Amino acid sequence: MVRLFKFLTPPPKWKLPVYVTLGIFFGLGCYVLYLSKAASYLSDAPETCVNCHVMAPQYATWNHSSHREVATCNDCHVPHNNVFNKYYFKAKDGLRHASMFALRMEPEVIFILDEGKKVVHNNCIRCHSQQLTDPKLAAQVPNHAHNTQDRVCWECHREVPHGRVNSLSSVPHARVPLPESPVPDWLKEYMKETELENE
Amino acid sequence: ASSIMERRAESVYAYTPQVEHGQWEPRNEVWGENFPREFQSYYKTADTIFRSKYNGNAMIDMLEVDPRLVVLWAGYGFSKDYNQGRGHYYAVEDIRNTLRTGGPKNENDGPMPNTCWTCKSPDVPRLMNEIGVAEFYKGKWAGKGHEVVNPIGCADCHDAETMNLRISRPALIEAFERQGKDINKASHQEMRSLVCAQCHVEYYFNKKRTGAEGVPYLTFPWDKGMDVEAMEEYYDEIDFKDWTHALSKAPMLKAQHPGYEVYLKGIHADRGVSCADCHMPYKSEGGQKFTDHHIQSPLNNVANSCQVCHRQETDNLIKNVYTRQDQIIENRDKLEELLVRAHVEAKKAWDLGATEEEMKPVLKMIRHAQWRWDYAAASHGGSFHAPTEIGRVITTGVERAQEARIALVRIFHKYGFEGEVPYPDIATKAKAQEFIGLPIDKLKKEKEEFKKNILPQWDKKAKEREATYQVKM
Amino acid sequence: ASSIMERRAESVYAYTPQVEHGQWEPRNEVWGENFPREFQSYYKTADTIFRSKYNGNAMIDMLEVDPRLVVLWAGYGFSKDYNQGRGHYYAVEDIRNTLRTGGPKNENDGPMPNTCWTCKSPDVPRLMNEIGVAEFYKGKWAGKGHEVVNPIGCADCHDAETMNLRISRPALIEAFERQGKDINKASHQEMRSLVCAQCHVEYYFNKKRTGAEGVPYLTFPWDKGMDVEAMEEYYDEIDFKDWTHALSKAPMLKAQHPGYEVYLKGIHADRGVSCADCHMPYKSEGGQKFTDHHIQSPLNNVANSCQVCHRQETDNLIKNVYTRQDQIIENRDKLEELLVRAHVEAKKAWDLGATEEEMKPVLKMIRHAQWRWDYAAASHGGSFHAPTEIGRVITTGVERAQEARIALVRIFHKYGFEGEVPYPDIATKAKAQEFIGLPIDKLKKEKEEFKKNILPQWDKKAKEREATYQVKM
Ligand code: HEC
Ligand code: HEC
Ligand code: HEC
Ligand code: HEC
Ligand code: HEC
Ligand code: HEC
Ligand code: HEC
Ligand code: HEC
Ligand code: HEC
Ligand code: HEC
Ligand code: HEC
Ligand code: HEC
Ligand code: HEC
Ligand code: HEC
Ligand SMILES: [Ca+2]
Ligand SMILES: [Ca+2]
Repeated sequence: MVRLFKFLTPPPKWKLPVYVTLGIFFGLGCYVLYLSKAASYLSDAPETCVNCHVMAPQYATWNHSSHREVATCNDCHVPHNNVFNKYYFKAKDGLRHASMFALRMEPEVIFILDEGKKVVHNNCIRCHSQQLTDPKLAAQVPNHAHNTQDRVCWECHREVPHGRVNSLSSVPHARVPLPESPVPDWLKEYMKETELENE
Repeated sequence: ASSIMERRAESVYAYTPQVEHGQWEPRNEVWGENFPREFQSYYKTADTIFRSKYNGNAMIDMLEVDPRLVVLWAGYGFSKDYNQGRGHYYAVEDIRNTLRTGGPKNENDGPMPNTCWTCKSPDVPRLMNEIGVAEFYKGKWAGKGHEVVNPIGCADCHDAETMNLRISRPALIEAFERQGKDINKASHQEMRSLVCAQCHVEYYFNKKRTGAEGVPYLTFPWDKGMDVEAMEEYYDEIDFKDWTHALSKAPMLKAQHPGYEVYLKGIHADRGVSCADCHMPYKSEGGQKFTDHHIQSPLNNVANSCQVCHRQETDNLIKNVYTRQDQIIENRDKLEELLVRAHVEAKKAWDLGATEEEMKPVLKMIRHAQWRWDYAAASHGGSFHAPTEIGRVITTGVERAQEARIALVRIFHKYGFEGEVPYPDIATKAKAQEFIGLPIDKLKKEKEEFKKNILPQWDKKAKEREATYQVKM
Repeated sequence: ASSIMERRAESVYAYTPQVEHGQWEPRNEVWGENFPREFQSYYKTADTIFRSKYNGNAMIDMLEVDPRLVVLWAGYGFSKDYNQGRGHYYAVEDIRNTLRTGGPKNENDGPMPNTCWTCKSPDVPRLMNEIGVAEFYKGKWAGKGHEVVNPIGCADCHDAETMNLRISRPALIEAFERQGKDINKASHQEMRSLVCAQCHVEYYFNKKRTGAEGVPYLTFPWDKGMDVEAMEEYYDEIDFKDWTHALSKAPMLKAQHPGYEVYLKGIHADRGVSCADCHMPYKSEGGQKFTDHHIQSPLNNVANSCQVCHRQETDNLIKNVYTRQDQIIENRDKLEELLVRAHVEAKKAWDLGATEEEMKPVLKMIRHAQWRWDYAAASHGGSFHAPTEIGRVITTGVERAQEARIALVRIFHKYGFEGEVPYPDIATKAKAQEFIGLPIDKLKKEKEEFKKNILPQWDKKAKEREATYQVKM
């Protein structure tokens, strides 16, 4: 244990630069977390998801769906089988989204991943099991649950809850609580001026 | 509040099975004791009120609607009687009543083989299990009339122990095997179509099956593929014909309801939508979803059938279906007219003295043209299930029918005939049947006698047999 | 961190115009100053790399791919040269290069009227505004070559002040009016197709327009409706023909790209999907949504185009398109063959001495059959835009072509001709053009001279004119 600690401790003459660098990274890290409103990811409020404008279409469609009053994004998109799984999945997913977003790798049309599908599907079942599993039938028909649940629900319920048009541009004018611009006004002015000069 | 309590009580009500019955129980009422929702909805297939533009639950006399069919099928049973299919509830009643099965006077009499029963009843798997498959297919249709009395039902599609979907008859399994496919590997979703594909498919009676020579063995002609060309090639290669046309003498093929084959070519199949999704959608009752067993035209139930997937208005969706049907039927009707002409013109050529050799290529074209027409026409719902494919098939039929007629004009030329062969007066079913020389009154009389004398015997025997079953009703 | 900052800033970045230009500004580069994203994507229509199974951005010599076309169009310009359309960027270049426009030596020379320019350039609305519509249509194609130099672009579809979509030419507006419809009432979503419907439609040159007699006035034949039968009836009623067929002497109709008409018959139009939804999908670049102006085959951009609405894999969607195209093209090819036969057989009949009166009904059938074929063939993308309708139309064409051939055999009979007219050897474009007696080398030489002598003059004049415009480049 001590050896490990020692191994990680930088040699004396590197100490200062290393600590400074680490400090910078730590600071930057905090800044990133602050900027991207990371704290909000611990909550279940749908507004958090629209921290990125790329999530706006999903927000807007959800916001107009019958599920708005009954299910938040996380009710569907995060596993609810146990608490650990919930936050593990959130973190993993969140990191992927954030890095894709920052790297400008988001496609025009976002597709839910297979893993995510399973999560959502199980959440549909979680809420709707009353309607899906007739205990009487279940007792008599061993595969009853499987037979009613082996296709993702939205193969039939295609409009639940995001509708069928899927594109970053599908709801251009929807009222979505997007974050305010982090760029101060003077900076915007400055950017415009320099751009004109560059003409 | 009290209604909510009631509803919840319904769904948590503890289950006690009402009856325990065997795997081959043919009586739907018995299964229905355990599954009242499914049974009651199944029973609605007895309803005959709804009519859509071309289909629906009603009994529609197709020969009356379209007397050209009489001429197309001259010399074959279908020219006597043909109705647009109706609910499963009527399967046994309708095969008993149709003039096609004639008026047999005893168990060895009548025009049809026993194989005809195969797709009409859950008594069939029972009987096959008791006496063997080839033995079942053997003999005349009248031979097993007293055995097959329950209309299509639970045992046709379900395993009694698990209620899983199952294939209850050999023909489909055998066809899969010959194609090198294992039907046991079918997914649950595929099974939701394959149970229908036991019956809603093109078939023929193979009398040359090794081990069962002479027995009209129910066979699906899919060895080369399931599209119209592949099946045509299959039949050509084994030199099969269903009958010889009474006018043209062409060696004809009859296409019977290739519903599953056509469906496979459509966009819905491409997207994994199954027959049951449209014809047996879920229904909610008492807070529970169950499968609506009222199998019928989805146009009588657009809400549960189409609208879970499509958000359009009911009228719009129905219009979509009708548009496709209209687009097809216009040309299908034209093709029928051309085929009528081809048959009467071919007859004229024979009358003029044309030789076998001259006629052979012409008759082959007529055979192919009509096969393509029938593939499109017999597949009820096909104009919607796969409109682009049916459109394609009709075009190839028109091309061939006309090619035959061109060749016929050449033959006329050779034998010095100048004029045009007049189109027969077949404005009604009666006129058309008279034109092909069908003794319709005689057929009807025979049928009446059969119904008076034979049917009561069958029912009596069946009642006695069922009374010996362990589970009583 | 800075990248997150930037990206968030992007979404609120504001627009400031770079140049102010007039309503009739024909140069896309000028508009492009203000809208770099739209302009840059528009410019990608210069790309010619992508080829799909039947279409794509590449230049495809259709007469080479399918030499039967040469015979079908014998006696008409299209038999000289016909390419599958490519990007808007090439509109002017291609009309200059095609052998159809010939090699005019001066402004009053050449086979084509000035009306041909109408759908090729934003110089057209400019010029119409300057000199008037009928005046624009007047005269030979070579007459206004120096005026029309900018390829299809912004001013064809946009209002310069508001950037709203607008109809920039009269023909569509007039056609709407004659149908009693007001195009100004079109919804925004309809406009996203109607801008295309200015050009991607069937048309003819009406020389009998009151007030503009003798001028080949661009007209859409929609007064009786927009389907294949309604337009046919329209043409029949006014006794219009595009040309007389060189072999059969049939009074022919040429169908030109009835893209919009066919699209209207499809399920996508039924569901309110517009041309722009598939051919100009939205695209996001750094938080800015804009319309991708790289108009092309959507198969080169399935992700943004189809997958907005369909969740299937790219390969699956492309397969859906190809399946529909294959289902149509098989029979379209067959119909072409039948039409080639009909033309050469009709020629034979004339050669045998058949009379006008005998031939008239036959020629009408050929006219109708080929019209229906062309309606299906000229509508690029039509096999996907409305597969069920195109399938229907092809069938009616096959039926009529064959009917004509039956009548021809009767005529042969009358004039004592026994044999079959051999199918011509038209295995290549060169052979087919030789067969119809086209002096292709001469045409090519004329074109070369035109390109060497006339084109540079046009470009020079245009440059001088544009140099006088207020906004400089
Ligand atoms: C930092 C910006 C950002 C935030 C905040 C964000 N997303 Fe995303 N999300 C993205 C990007 C970028 C993609 C596309 C990634 C891809 O194509 O795989 C994406 C894809 C997805 C997907 C489809 C891919 C998958 O993982 O299945 C789902 C579902 C999703 N997001 C849900 C959410 C939910 C729920 C929230 C709120 C808890 C959220 N997102 C918050 C940027 C974000
Ligand atoms: C009622 C359940 C439910 C709720 C609530 C919900 N979603 Fe979804 N979400 C789904 C389903 C189902 C899909 C898969 C859609 C598909 O594949 O067609 C999906 C897909 C997505 C995708 C991937 C894009 C796609 O179409 O595949 C994103 C991103 C997403 N959701 C974000 C959100 C956000 C953000 C919220 C909250 C504002 C939210 N979802 C609320 C069920 C839900
Ligand atoms: C958090 C619980 C929850 C989750 C998760 C959830 N639902 Fe629901 N859903 C409800 C409730 C509660 C209602 C009743 C809403 C109402 O009456 O307006 C409902 C209504 C519905 C309805 C009927 C109304 C409509 O919009 O058509 C459908 C269908 C449905 N849900 C399907 C789904 C599907 C599919 C999923 C998964 C993609 C899903 N639900 C996920 C709670 C949930
Ligand atoms: C094969 C198609 C299909 C699939 C798959 C499917 N459903 Fe349904 N569902 C239906 C149909 C059809 C109805 C309409 C029943 C009615 O209204 O009588 C329905 C009704 C419902 C309702 C009741 C809606 C209401 O308005 O009362 C809910 C909730 C629901 N489904 C949830 C789900 C969930 C959760 C899943 C996934 C496990 C699922 N469904 C899978 C076809 C399907
Ligand atoms: C492979 C299964 C199968 C076989 C074998 C079969 N049928 Fe059918 N039968 C069907 C199906 C499926 C329908 C419904 C067709 C439809 O309307 O789409 C049907 C419908 C019928 C109908 C009602 C409609 C009508 O035509 O009046 C009668 C009667 C009938 N069959 C008689 C017969 C006779 C007689 C035979 C033997 C020659 C026979 N069936 C063999 C599957 C079969
Ligand atoms: C055992 C054979 C058999 C099976 C299995 C079968 N059918 Fe049928 N079906 C028939 C016959 C026979 C008829 C015609 C009955 C008549 O007209 O007397 C018919 C008629 C129909 C009709 C017409 C009903 C009407 O009201 O006009 C529909 C729709 C139909 N079947 C769909 C299906 C579907 C969907 C399945 C599978 C879920 C299926 N069938 C399974 C034999 C079968
Ligand atoms: C023509 C075929 C067919 C016939 C006949 C048939 N079923 Fe079904 N049945 C199905 C299909 C398909 C399903 C859906 C199975 C699935 O998706 O797992 C089903 C489902 C069921 C289920 C499961 C619960 C539910 O509602 O989804 C029960 C129980 C059932 N059927 C009982 C019956 C009974 C009782 C009868 C006779 C009265 C019968 N079935 C006749 C095809 C049939
Ligand atoms: C389980 C889902 C589902 C059901 C049920 C369903 N459809 Fe579809 N339908 C689809 C899908 C998926 C497509 C393919 C297009 C797409 O991807 O949206 C489609 C395509 C279509 C099309 C376009 C194809 C064509 O022929 O032009 C029509 C029309 C249509 N459906 C009508 C109906 C009607 C009418 C019904 C009811 C009888 C119905 N659908 C039932 C899912 C379904
Ligand atoms: C996407 C929905 C859909 C699917 C999947 C589908 N059908 Fe149909 N089916 C229809 C519609 C719509 C009609 C036309 C009904 C009408 O004209 O009234 C129809 C008609 C029929 C008919 C004639 C009904 C009548 O009223 O007589 C039969 C039989 C039939 N289908 C059987 C099948 C079989 C078997 C399968 C699977 C192999 C299947 N269908 C798959 C929608 C569907
Ligand atoms: C109503 C509008 C319109 C008129 C008038 C018009 N065109 Fe076109 N032209 C088009 C469209 C649209 C296309 C693209 C067709 C496609 O590929 O789908 C096209 C394509 C072309 C092409 C490129 C493809 C090829 O055929 O090689 C040429 C060259 C051309 N036209 C020449 C002409 C000539 C010459 C005339 C006059 C006889 C003319 N155009 C009149 C709309 C028009
Ligand atoms: C001013 C006339 C005009 C207008 C307006 C117009 N087009 Fe075109 N389009 C043409 C012509 C001409 C061509 C052929 C150019 C060539 O081949 O030289 C063409 C070619 C095309 C092509 C073939 C491109 C390729 O790569 O093969 C597509 C796709 C197309 N147009 C779609 C559209 C759509 C969608 C719209 C409306 C948003 C539209 N067009 C508006 C005249 C027009
Ligand atoms: C063939 C028709 C056509 C041509 C040519 C065309 N556009 Fe567009 N343009 C459209 C359509 C369609 C839209 C979508 C309009 C809408 O939905 O409101 C559009 C939208 C736009 C917009 C609005 C912002 C956006 O991206 O949606 C701008 C700006 C624009 N075009 C600029 C141009 C410029 C600059 C040119 C010339 C380089 C041009 N357009 C050429 C058809 C065209
Ligand atoms: C703006 C939405 C939208 C776009 C973009 C779109 N579609 Fe569709 N598509 C639909 C709708 C709506 C239907 C009708 C069926 C339904 O209701 O799902 C449909 C039906 C279809 C069908 C079934 C019809 C048939 O001919 O069998 C196919 C295949 C299809 N689309 C493929 C495509 C392809 C390939 C593209 C891209 C080139 C595309 N779609 C673009 C919305 C769209
Ligand atoms: C639902 C999507 C969709 C809509 C809506 C649509 N198209 Fe297309 N279009 C396609 C597809 C897919 C193709 C086939 C491309 C191929 O074969 O490469 C195509 C092909 C074309 C082509 C030939 C392209 C080439 O590569 O040469 C033209 C021109 C065209 N469309 C014009 C139009 C016009 C004009 C409209 C509206 C009146 C329209 N399209 C509406 C999807 C669409
Ligand atoms: Ca029926
Ligand atoms: Ca092209």
